[in-house]
Amino acid sequence: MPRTEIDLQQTISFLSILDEEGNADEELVPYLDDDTLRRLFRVMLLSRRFDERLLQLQRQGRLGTFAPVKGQEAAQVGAMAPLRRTDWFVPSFRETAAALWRDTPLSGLLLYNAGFNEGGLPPEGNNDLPIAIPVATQVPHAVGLGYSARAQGKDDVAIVFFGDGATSEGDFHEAINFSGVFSTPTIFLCQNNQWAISVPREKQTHSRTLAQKAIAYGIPGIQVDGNDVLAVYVATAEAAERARAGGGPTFIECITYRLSLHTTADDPTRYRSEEEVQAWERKEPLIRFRRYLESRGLLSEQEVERLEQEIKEEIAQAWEEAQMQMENPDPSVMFEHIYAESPDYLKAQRDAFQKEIGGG
Amino acid sequence: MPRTEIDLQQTISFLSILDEEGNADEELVPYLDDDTLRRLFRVMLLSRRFDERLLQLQRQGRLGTFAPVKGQEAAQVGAMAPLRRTDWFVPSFRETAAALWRDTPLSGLLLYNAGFNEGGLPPEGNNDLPIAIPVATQVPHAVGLGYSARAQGKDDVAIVFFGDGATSEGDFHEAINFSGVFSTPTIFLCQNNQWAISVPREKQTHSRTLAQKAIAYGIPGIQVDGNDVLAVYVATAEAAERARAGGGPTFIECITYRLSLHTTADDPTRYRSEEEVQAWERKEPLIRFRRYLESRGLLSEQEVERLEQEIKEEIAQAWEEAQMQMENPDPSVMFEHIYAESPDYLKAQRDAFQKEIGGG
Amino acid sequence: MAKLTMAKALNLALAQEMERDKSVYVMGEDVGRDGGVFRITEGLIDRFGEVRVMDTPLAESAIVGVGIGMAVAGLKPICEIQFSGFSYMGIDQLESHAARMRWRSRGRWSVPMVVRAPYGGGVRALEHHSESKEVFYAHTPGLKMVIPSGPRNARALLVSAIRDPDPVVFFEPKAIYRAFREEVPDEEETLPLGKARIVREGGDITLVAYGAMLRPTLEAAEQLAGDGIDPEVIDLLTISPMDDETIAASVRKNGRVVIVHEAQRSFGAGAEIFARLNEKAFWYLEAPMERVTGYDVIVPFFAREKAYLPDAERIVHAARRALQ
Amino acid sequence: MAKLTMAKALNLALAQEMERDKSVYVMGEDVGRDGGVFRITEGLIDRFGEVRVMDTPLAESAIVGVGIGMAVAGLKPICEIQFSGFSYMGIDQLESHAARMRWRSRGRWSVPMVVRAPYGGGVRALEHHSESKEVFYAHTPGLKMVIPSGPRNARALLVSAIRDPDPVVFFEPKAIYRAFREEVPDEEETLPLGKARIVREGGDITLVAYGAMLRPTLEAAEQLAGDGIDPEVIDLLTISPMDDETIAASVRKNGRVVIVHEAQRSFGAGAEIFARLNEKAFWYLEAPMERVTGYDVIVPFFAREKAYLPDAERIVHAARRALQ
Ligand SMILES: Cc1ncc(C[n+]2csc(CCOP(=O)(O)OP(=O)(O)O)c2C)c(N)n1
Ligand SMILES: Cc1ncc(C[n+]2csc(CCOP(=O)(O)OP(=O)(O)O)c2C)c(N)n1
Ligand SMILES: [Mg+2]
Ligand SMILES: [Mg+2]
Repeated sequence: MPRTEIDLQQTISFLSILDEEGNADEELVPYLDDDTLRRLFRVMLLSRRFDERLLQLQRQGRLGTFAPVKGQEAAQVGAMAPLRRTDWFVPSFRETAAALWRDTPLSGLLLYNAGFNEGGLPPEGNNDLPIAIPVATQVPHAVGLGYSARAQGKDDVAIVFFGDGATSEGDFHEAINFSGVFSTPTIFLCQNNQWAISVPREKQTHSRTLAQKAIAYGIPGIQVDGNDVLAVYVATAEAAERARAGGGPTFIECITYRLSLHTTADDPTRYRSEEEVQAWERKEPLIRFRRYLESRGLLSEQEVERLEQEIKEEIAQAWEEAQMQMENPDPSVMFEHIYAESPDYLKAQRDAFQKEIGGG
Repeated sequence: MPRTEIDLQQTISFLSILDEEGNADEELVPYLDDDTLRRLFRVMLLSRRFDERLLQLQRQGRLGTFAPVKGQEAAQVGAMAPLRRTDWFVPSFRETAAALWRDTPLSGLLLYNAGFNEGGLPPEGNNDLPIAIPVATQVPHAVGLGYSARAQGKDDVAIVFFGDGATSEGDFHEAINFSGVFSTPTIFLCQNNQWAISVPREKQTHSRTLAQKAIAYGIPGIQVDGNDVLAVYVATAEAAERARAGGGPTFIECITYRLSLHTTADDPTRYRSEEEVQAWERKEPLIRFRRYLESRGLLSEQEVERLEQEIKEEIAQAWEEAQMQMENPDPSVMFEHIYAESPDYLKAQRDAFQKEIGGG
Repeated sequence: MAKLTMAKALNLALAQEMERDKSVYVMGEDVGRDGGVFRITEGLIDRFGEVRVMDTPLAESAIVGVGIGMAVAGLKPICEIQFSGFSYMGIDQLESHAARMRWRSRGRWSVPMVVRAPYGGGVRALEHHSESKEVFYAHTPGLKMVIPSGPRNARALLVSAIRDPDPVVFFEPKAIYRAFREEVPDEEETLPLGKARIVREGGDITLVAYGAMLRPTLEAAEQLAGDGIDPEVIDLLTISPMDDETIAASVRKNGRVVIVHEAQRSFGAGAEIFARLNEKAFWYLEAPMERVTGYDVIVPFFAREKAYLPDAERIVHAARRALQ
Repeated sequence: MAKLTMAKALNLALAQEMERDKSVYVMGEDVGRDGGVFRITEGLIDRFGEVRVMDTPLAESAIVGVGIGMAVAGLKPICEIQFSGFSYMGIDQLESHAARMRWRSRGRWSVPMVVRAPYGGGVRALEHHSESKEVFYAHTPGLKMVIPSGPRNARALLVSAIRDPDPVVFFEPKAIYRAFREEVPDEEETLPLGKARIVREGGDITLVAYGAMLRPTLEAAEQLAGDGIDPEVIDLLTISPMDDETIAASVRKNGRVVIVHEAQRSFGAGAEIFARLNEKAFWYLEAPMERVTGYDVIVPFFAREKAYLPDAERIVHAARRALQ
């Protein structure tokens, strides 16, 4: 039937720079100084090793449930690297690598995972929000943070992390639509790791890509190889630049893969095949970036070994510190920070509690 | 920067058949028998006159707040006409014209607007849901209704009506995404009447069209001239046919205009210009369809006069009936239908209430 | 000093606070050009511009959620939910984030936000437009829940809510937006959150009410007084944190009490007041406590809404039962 | 007859009802292939297929809202919300539609749906995974709110909830999913909704609890019994509609009562039980009613969660206060 096709005036593209062997498309490689390139690798490696240690400690019963980040290091570190400390970082529950780029103390993360909310305190000077557990609910915050920055005359941006599953939630939609209307400096960084617990990406939404959801909001959208730290860096840097200049939000879909468990309470063998995981192991972000750095002469086997050692000690020391802080888990801490000033009935409850544990 | 453009494998088109003068694009005119064509016009006219009468009665203080439908008759009647009585009709609060196509008794609608929930009872035999007031919250119901039909081996479809404003709500998003994943036989009929109370379409979302939101869900989307009853008919018939055949949902954006008030509590002069309204008066759906029917010899001035008279009497009689039903608003009705069986404490409350109004 | 309706008094509070503090923002559906469907934000967009008075998309969860982000970054957003019956879409943001951000970040971030919503019945409105679910917010630690009862305290409490460092849910009894006027001082005025107010002193029985229910309660008090009974009337003003001490002191004195609210009875605020009194005034109770509330039904459409809402007659009956 | 955990007993209820009634459907996040994060729906997808066991997108409001549509069309959906702390996104659909469809259509359409959610603390989980907001649902007319306390009653109540013609919110105390086993008959068994159960008869004091709190309450009862005090223990089972008569009869007999719940204290279910007792047993009360509850704080992370949750010791203390 003859109808007029509407010109959407918008396309969605795919970006990748480093291939699985670590070969770069030189045309697309961003300029980054050597220290930054090395730090990108160091944080990715730290994240990988820290993740492994968390898993060990959890299996030993020393920590509670947590969400491993293995496989998603490039998507997180690449996205944080172009940003400033005053840019707002809005994580969900799997952003350990991103948090490490921001110098979040390992001991705090350990403490958090040991069930102490003191561990959630973001580092002084960073505009970091604490971990948000309910899926997609943190997305609107990044819109408000971005809006504030602009209203206050700052050129800071906000970046918010969420998964493929999160795109099904109402909060994702309401927030990104809001951002489009007010043109807030917000970067919507979706880590499409192919799974939302046991639900595969294809059952999460019927759209071919997640990136194309940007069209629903009339904002720029791009799909990148999320295991390619350089591609993620470029896409985020571009989005940040646009946002700082008043050009509004960007939706970035990072194609990546959750190589480990959903959380330590999960058994992925129930719903996905070993072959699938192995196929993705080959696309894994650390090896290819290491190869790239080696090819540029920025990394050697010895240096990696030294790094590994350094990281091992760093983690060990953090665990020492965390354990010390865990020694006296004064339970009356639970009455703190409910309000700026505790109301009378709450003080009374606290007093009663203390009498009770005193055996009163 | 050279990147790969992603092929979305999907386009959004615009459909219109009747122009503002009532001239039809003969290639696109659907086959409809004369009775159906006449009924389309009659229901549109009935809706217009009923709307006017409701407004009068409201202004006289006989009815409560309601949402006039003036200007949107074609979008509603055109969308309902291709559907069966067993197809599910899921309205919001402005679907008077659609309800009239389904032979909803005028007296019931009057009763509803007089503050009696008895008025909301849908006609026996129709698969009609009652009016839903909270914006977009009815959208998921149509997904469930469609899902059920398929699961039960029926080829019924569900149509859900909502406005441009509703597309900003989380429920719209979650529901349509869900529908895409399960390929439910659901028609998402958006009446883009340009305003959500005082908020213009451009401030509701930054996308160029609403129809393109379909791309976010990987489902067919189309934009139609919503003041053109034939175009709406064609788009809906096509969507229904696809849905019945197992082809899943369709998103239809009807471009129309709310010629009257948002509700009787609203004062649109605060936010929109008289010129804008006048420009849309010229695109109004009744006149152009009348011209078209006249040009096809299916309607004459005398026939319209006869129709007007008939409608007047119908409305007058309905008001008589409604008033009779309003005479004894037994307030203890409020205790009915809270549960299939009233629990003891509720029976006790009802007894206490009756004693109390008995002066106990 | 001017005689203002509650609607105008609230508008005054907003305008003065926006004037005084550049970090105060107003956001919600139709709060800009339209001035709000109840005109509470009237004129603000002309005075303070579109950046500070935001006509948002139709999305309650985002209104609250975006507001949270703004608050964390140092602004003081005042979010309007058009009717409290549409606030459930925003409740997750309130429960999961607004109420917890201070605690979760151990004081590093806070959410000095106000969520305003017209609530309650009595204006011949549509379904969902008469809701009264203050308990949802009162039951959530980290939130404050405030309900004024007249122009002057509405203005003062709203100012306090805006300046409060924590998130406040502020329900405005829509039935009295324009029902009467009161003298409202031009100069700024605040009222402490978490404090009830004794509106009428009396030594025979205590009547506790809030919001639009204060008026029928005062009416009932007059009727009782006419019969030689001397009721004390307490206006709760803040539902949470609740000023149970003021109520308990009164009940310790009077031994008899009637609680009035228009929310459904079961699991309503009345139950918590009973519970606090049980804890703080049990030995002084001379008769069962009484509650006069909405019934445990869906608020009926307006033709029958009056029968649902507590009125002076029901309150008088309950007081007489308590006095037996 | 087999000895089953509550998790298995619930699984049995689902499987048997799906077998018996083709209109019973199960839907939610990870309920299919994964069998649910607590394995309550394990094996169902293999037996009943993908049409009847739906792995849904991650969208709680849609899970409830789509379920409503399915129910209106004659199916009996059982929606799983993965944790009750994520149920707030679905609360609007429950309040605005599930609870009202029957009333709004005057009986023409109904919503025979169950919304299941693991609730409560005690499993060393993350933030939001220990919530206990049963009051939100209990305060909403048109909904029923059920909380079992062990394998056998969980199974029987779930069957009744599935067959109930009205929407039922069914909270499963996750702390006891696998904490102990009970004999559960193979043949079908139901328990009436809206009926409390006397678990232990006694003539000195009444202890009322529900969900995971029944166990520490029974423990406390044992301790008290060891000291020569004879407590009656009531398991509420249905929070709303509440069986106040069973509780009131017990309290009329004993004159002293302790209510136990893990939800935050203020505006919790305990307050409503107090209120009903005030109305139905006031003259029999010999001491203030006691409540042992969660504190009015955000449920702490797991290192401190035990201190938040009521335990036998706190219950015993409260009982002793009530007995003074
Ligand atoms: C609102 C809400 N519903 C359910 C959950 C339980 N849950 C935690 S993570 C998760 C899947 C998230 O998938 P995705 O967004 O893809 O992120 P990923 O876990 O893959 O990083 C679910 C269902 C939750 N945390 N919040
Ligand atoms: C959830 C919710 N929020 C707010 C309202 C108040 N309200 C009623 S209609 C309306 C605007 C709806 O706009 P649109 O979806 O375009 O439909 P239209 O009124 O134009 O038909 C608003 C804000 C509501 N009914 N429900
Ligand atoms: Mg994922
Ligand atoms: Mg509109």
